[in-house]
Amino acid sequence: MNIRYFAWVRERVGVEEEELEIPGGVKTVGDLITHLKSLDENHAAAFEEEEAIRVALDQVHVEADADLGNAREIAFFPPMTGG
Amino acid sequence: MNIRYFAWVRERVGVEEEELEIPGGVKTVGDLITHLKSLDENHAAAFEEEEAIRVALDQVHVEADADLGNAREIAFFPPMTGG
Amino acid sequence: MSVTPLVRVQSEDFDAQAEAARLTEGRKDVGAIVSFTGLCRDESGTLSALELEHYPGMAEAELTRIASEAIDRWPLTGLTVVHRFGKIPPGENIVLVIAASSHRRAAFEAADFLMDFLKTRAPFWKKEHLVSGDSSSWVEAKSVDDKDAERWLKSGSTD
Amino acid sequence: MSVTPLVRVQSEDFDAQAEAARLTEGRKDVGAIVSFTGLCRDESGTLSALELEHYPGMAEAELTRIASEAIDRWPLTGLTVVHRFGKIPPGENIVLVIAASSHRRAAFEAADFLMDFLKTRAPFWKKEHLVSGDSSSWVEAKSVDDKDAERWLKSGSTD
Repeated sequence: MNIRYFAWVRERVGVEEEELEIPGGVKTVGDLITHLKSLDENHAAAFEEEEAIRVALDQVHVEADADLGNAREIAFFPPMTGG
Repeated sequence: MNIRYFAWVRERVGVEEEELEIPGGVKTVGDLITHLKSLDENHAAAFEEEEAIRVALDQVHVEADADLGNAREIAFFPPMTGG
Repeated sequence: MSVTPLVRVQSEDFDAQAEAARLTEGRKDVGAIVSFTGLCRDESGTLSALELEHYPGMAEAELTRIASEAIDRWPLTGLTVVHRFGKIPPGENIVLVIAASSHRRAAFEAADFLMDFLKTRAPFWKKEHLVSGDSSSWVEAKSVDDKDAERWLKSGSTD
Repeated sequence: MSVTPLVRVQSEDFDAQAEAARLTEGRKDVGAIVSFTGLCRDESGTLSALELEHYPGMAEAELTRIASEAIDRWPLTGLTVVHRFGKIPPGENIVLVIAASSHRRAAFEAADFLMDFLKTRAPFWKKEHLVSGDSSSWVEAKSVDDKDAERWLKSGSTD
């Protein structure tokens, strides 16, 4: 799965995007966040304030309990500040 | 006193403005309307739907019970439809 | 540093872009500009023109009173109102309101307020001239316009 | 005759006048145009530029979703949204929303709605770069923006 990061989430993880194999037990967005936090210190730092993280699955906003399904792309980012 | 008319009030009275001596007993806008209606058929027709008439005294909106005071100009017109 | 509204009543068309530029040029405190343009419209194809009659002197004075009230109620950096008079064919501009502020809510509300009160209090009257040449008729005031203006009275008691 | 919104995400500046003209040219059914321009502002003189990061693809998709919802909710004749990305110095444009309708209330509400949801749902993030060269920082989301967006949910249950 293609994972993308934006704004300060991107800066903390240290990469704009990465391709990861999703382990079998990871079914929801929340499961994936837990998995990502376990990868290394950078990911752990990025997801430290978990309630501040917004998620888009195939470019559509979703909540943490959303099923990953067959999505090809997931993105993590802070609350938006455009406009 | 200078009396001005606009839109269909102007068309019914037949003049854009007129200079009139105000009789001693005429104190309020309402008194003046009663007086104007008595002048001729045109004025009577213009003020027939009295509740539809708006009034400005020296270019400020007022109600029918407003005192004429020392105003130099009064205007009568229908509800406004600008914008 | 009170803001002075720019109010103009004119027969010629206006340039919305130039009026908006006037509210931002040389300054960096404007974060939001809301511009309203009202046009002469004719969905049925029967209208040849709207003729706008106005009360010279009072039109400018009343628009300035409404604009000044908007400036009292919202933290604006600038406010412009231009209203045309005379014959205006379908598709042409009638009125322009531009409100500028640091914040978008103030700009939106001030422009909205200004249009609501302009409709019910500014001394302008529209007459419809038809393509057919049939007798022209005065546009009737709409009660919905009064209701729009009343919205602001409910929330205005703290001023 | 459904209206298709025009949505653009670009680094270059936009021409608000040209975008408004596009919504009226050759038609006579437009009575009201409400235009919102959001600018980069700097009251303290400490900002060198805002840097706008965006999520390419999703930015356009999400703005189109918000615009389509506005078109469903209000009787619009046209709707345009342009959002810039990249470094934008104080005084320059960031975002443009133009709503056109036969009636002014629809145009005002649609533009207002669009800005509220754009602020909270369109994937853009602002970073402040300072004149002093000190470390730049991400702009924090404001809870007032969430509240602005929530206003529309209360009255949206009939859709």
